[in-house]
Amino acid sequence: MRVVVQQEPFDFGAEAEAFARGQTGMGAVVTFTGVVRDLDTGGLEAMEIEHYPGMTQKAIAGVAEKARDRWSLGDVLVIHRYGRLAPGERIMMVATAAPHRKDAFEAAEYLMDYLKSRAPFWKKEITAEGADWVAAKDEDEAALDRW
Amino acid sequence: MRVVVQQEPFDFGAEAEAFARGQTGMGAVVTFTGVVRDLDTGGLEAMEIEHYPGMTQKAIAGVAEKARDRWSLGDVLVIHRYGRLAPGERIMMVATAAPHRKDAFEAAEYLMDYLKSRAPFWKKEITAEGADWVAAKDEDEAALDRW
Amino acid sequence: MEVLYFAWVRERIGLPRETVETGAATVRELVEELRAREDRYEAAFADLSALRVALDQELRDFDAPLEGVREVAFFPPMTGG
Amino acid sequence: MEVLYFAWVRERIGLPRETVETGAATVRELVEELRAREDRYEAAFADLSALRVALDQELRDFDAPLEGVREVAFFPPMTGG
Repeated sequence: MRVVVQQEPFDFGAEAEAFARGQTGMGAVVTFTGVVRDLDTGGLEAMEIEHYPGMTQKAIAGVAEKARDRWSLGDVLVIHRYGRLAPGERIMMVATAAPHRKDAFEAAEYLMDYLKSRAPFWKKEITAEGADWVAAKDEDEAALDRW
Repeated sequence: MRVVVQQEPFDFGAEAEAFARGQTGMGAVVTFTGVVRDLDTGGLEAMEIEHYPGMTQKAIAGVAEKARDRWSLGDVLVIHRYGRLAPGERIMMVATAAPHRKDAFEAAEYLMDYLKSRAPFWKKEITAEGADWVAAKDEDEAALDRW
Repeated sequence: MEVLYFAWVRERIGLPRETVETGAATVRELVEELRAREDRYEAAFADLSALRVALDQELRDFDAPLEGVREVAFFPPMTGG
Repeated sequence: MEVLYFAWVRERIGLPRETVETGAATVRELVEELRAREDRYEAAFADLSALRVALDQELRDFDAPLEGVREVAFFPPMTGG
């Protein structure tokens, strides 16, 4: 299991390739990448991501451990950035490997659902009009109910 | 939408990177990669994949079109190899992009479920003892019921 | 009409494709004609529930009509992905 | 006890962390002490349903006891991923 929390960009293609290459006996590799998306109304200048340094790594590793208890998994990778990101930049990625595709998909979705609502990150949207903290969505909290 | 059916290996990391980079307005990119896995009992020398050239591209494109009708998606990529593959080689990949993660995940799983049972590929496992066609699994057919 | 065989259907029949002259109205009638030919066809078509059929490269069922069809393909359930 | 604030909680209170001397037995009691201090704390803690709390870097609820706790963090619901 590898958990990386960093300000710098990461190389998605190289990370995905290295992750997949490192697996043995795994038939399925799933990756998810989150990208800074412009607002539906346009005008996003930047996304600022704040985090809680002492807790972040621990919280993510805890979620990844739970995923490994629950599914038959090979490796798990989580990379999450903080700081100021421009639209189009990649915020984070997860990768999961498993003997079978169902486990790899479910574990990746589980990781994403928990990272959304249980890892200590907060997003702020910067536009010409000012800055607004992103509100947590009810649907993200509801997404945890299925696990 | 890009559908590639080829004998040659593909570069998973480069394909994933190029796919993700090509998206605009998409917050989520999901990839799935299938890897030739050794038998549970060991001893797999190669996997031979036969396909139906006239139908393969058409069948995959049809499934991808259905995914695009059903979910709010950006681009869709499917690469599937045929011919003789060694354990550890990548058989295929799909990638989906969507504004939101749920759509990207569901579309990728839908594509995989349909490719498994509805695209004209057949796998044969080669061991020292001989060659055996892989039997379709009831669970793969059952996986289609949820869509 | 072109008839194609894949995977173990191809192996049992011993060839990947052939041109067949037939007046069969449906896939099922075509299968009966082929089965009557030789043991290797009988062996390939013994259990239709283990087979799938495509007409002009679209999956269909065994009761589908053959009128206007140029290419029929028989194969086991797919195992891609 | 170290008390940390993140996101708009940090902005409303105007500082990221401070050391607090308290005899509060639970998080809820600590919150009441902080609210009583100044308007900016009152503004930050006005609606507890909009807040989350971590004790020594683990998510807990507002009735959790503070005994033995070295670090308390207050923040809005997380929005990672």
